[in-house]
Amino acid sequence: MTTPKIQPDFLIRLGNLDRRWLYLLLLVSLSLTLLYSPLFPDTPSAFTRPIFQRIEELSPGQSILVSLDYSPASAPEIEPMAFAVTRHLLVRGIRPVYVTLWPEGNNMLQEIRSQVIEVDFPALEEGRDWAALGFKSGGPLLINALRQDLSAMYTGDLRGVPLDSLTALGGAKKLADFPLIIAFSGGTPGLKEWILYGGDPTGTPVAGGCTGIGTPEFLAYFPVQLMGLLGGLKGASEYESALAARYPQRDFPRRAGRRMGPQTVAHVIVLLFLVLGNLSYLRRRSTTSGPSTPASGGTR
Amino acid sequence: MKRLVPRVITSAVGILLILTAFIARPDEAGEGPWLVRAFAYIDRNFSVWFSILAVFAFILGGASLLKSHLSKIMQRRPDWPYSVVTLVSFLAVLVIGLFKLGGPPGLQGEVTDASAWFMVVFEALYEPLMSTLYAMLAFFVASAAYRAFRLRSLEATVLLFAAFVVMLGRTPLGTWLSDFLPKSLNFLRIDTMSMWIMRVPNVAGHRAVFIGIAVGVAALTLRVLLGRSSAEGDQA
Amino acid sequence: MSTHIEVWIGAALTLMVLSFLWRDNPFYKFAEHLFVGVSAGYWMVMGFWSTLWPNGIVKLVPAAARVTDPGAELPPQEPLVIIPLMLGCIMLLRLWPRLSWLARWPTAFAVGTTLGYNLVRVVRSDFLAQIHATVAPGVLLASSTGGIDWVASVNQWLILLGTACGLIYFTYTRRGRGLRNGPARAGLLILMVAFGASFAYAVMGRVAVLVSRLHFLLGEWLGLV
Amino acid sequence: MSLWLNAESWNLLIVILAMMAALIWGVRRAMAGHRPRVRRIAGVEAMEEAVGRATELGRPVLYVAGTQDLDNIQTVASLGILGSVGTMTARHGCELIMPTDRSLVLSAAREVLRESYTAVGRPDAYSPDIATYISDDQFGFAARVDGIISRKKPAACFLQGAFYAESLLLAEAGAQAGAVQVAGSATSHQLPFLIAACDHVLIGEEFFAAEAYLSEDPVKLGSLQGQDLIKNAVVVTLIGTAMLVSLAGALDWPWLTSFKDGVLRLLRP
Repeated sequence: MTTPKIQPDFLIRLGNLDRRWLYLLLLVSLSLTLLYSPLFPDTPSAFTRPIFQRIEELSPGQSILVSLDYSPASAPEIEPMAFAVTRHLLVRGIRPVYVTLWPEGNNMLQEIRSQVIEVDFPALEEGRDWAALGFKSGGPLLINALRQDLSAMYTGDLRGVPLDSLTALGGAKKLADFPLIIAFSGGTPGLKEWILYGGDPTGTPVAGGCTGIGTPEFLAYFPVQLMGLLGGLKGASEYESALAARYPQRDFPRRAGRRMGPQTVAHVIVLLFLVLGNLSYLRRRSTTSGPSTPASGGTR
Repeated sequence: MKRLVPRVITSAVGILLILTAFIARPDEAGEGPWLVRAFAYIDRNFSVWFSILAVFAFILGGASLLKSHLSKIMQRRPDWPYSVVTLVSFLAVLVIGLFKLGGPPGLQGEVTDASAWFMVVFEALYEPLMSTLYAMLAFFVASAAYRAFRLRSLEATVLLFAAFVVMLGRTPLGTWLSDFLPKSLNFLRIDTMSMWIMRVPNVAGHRAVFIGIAVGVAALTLRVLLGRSSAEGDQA
Repeated sequence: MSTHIEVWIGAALTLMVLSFLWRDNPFYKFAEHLFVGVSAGYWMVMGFWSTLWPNGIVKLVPAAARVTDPGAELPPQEPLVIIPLMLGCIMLLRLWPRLSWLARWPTAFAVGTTLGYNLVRVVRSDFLAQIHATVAPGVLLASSTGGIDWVASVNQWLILLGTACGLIYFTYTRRGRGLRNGPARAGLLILMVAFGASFAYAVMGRVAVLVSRLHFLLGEWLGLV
Repeated sequence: MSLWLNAESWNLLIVILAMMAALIWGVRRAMAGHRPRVRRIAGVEAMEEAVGRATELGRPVLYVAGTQDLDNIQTVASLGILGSVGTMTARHGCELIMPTDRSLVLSAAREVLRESYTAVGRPDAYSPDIATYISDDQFGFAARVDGIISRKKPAACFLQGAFYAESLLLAEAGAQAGAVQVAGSATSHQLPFLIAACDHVLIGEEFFAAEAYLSEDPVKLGSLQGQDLIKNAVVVTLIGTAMLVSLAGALDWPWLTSFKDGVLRLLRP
């Protein structure tokens, strides 16, 4: 190699760069992209399409169970898809019945109520067109109880209206009475628990949305145990685009689509870090004698 | 006595619950032989009972929190003023929530009612703190990419390569970089490769992990039910 | 710029937490301790009102339902719910060292419940279902035109062998080294590919959260977006 | 019969019984004196070394049993590993810090630790303050533990159990504090981060085997042998059944098809 003398030092010095410079670079470039927020076009992938089609096939008036298992921390990824799917259900006249395995889920439900239902569907009535059963603790064990009997855990909805008076339930008494379960899941308990404890034992189809990090793992359940999956912000963006293509006259907001710009920038930056970090590492290894293999925790 | 009772409780509860999967379910009206009804009751209610127990655990947790921070304040240990912050915020949230302050009159309505102070606490304090901690992960992922994901070994290289291709495949950059390829070399396109990694080796890897874990769970269950694991806090 | 006090508090807390990226400092310590207090209180309140009250106390003393809703219909009493309530009280004995040995009982109940529920579900969903999903398509897949779809078949073979190698990697007891090392090594590499894919997807998720936080700072607080 | 038994889950019953039989076979074999030779699990051996190093440096060891409650099987497994780690720290006289985020785990951990410290004859060194409760909240917990790590500078961090998004928060803090880190988890989506930021990682089932490996109890080691038998059987089943399905599809012989259907029914989830 005929690299100039300064090159190895520079690469090695790059490897010792204080991590705070990396933080700063990421922060500045994301902020700049956010200020412009371009809209990226998107098309539904093979994992997203089945959910959209399944909801298109349901007949108006059917009730489906929607579980909101996320919190403000994972809301940036999950909420756009929960919003998009809720809009899809309501525009088709299907009645969502909301439950949640997370205490914060009640707050998330409030967001759906105030940002989606009250804005886009002001004519719909709680209890008749949709229902909010809300949070109960127990996680997987709650699902187990619902499998037998909804009334074992829920005496009424969040407002205290007894289950029997909720027409949105469409007479459903247990999990198997719903034609579809959709779980939006920011972690555990969540989609996995709905598959294991809800879908598998009852045979009810389960669809779901999960964070980016959960996607690869959930694909192992696709397509038999899990009929469709919205993976992270990208999945939400895909669903938004499918919804916009099918119902162009409604012109629903494209929250996930707008956030894909900063996403792309961040991916490029992380890829750059991977390459630079390894170039520096290889350079250092070739200059020091012998195969030095520092433990991963050892390099700062 | 001290050892035997908990061990018997664990084994009995565990075995009963395993059996519920194999006992018939009562019919629509909830009728059936007594054993069937008994097991249906267990299946339905032990989960509810566990969730009740979990709430007592919250109470115990709160008590432990009070105890440790109080003693820190009493003994004037380093950073004790911060313990005052924890104590005050904990007690304030508890009072606001348990007495449903600010919401509908008395104890009526939901604690998460839009007008309740509890919701104000949630939105002004809890949510920003929680989301920001989560957001810090983006920085840590970036720095891990820079300093930890190294081509140290064949395994690390494979991990890195898969991560690289899949990540590139999620951006327009991946499409753009492989646009020059002729149709016959379609399988070399970054987005095609990324999809293939997700659908084949990724699925195989996760399946092996899942099956392996299931075997581990079976073994652990047997060890604990037989009282041969220290996990129940009760080593012989 | 925002005129809401909550937004200002939120922004201040956001910056305090982010300051940890620079280094540990009093602002971070304050935010950390505040968070611990608020979150512990939050979970306790939610646990009380969403579970202990309706599923414990109201089931034991139905009249209690009227406290939160004066017009409520009284649910039937369930006397057996006294068992978990008692176990719960026993758990609190942990606070008195002399009686704390009794607190093993509720812990034992919890462990037993976990194992009992988990074993069957995990064997069903993670063991049988995964094996079934791997073998059910077979290894020679037909294409829509009638012949053998070689690409799909090879992929199916690879999934099958990959899963098998992964499992061989997870064996611990030794017998005849030579035969085992190849597949086990291949299994480890397959696992690494899977983890690499996880990492790539995780980047997306983490960034989404950070972007939303920045959106809060730049938009809701400073009004720039 | 069908009045009492759930006819739908007969195959599940057979599979579970077969698994139990294999495990019991391994255990009995080990009790009869055939101790299996177990391959080295690097992560497990690193734990003992890390505790030794912490003792020399006079710095504490930090143990986190995941961030899930006792209803997660990984937490139960982690408490088993905690038992062995407790024995090590007790023997070396090294300080142990164990923050928990669930009070059920706190209670169970205290029991486990007291047993371990008593078992090696150091009940005096045990204090309930080893294990403390932080907050049930995932990030509240992580914020506090990161604070603890950056102030107490533990020489070893053991992150063993079910982790979620907080895994990297904890592991990066440990890496920045210069601790030797051994992680173990069956939560596969967090494993890449643990692999990146920690020195050793017990992957998936290795994590469940660690307790048996650490304990050197013949019964537990025997169950490892049983586990291996099950996995070998799975490998054979995978390949055999996939071939059978393909053959049955290609040849279309009635008896072969019904045999194939029978096998698949046994494997139906």
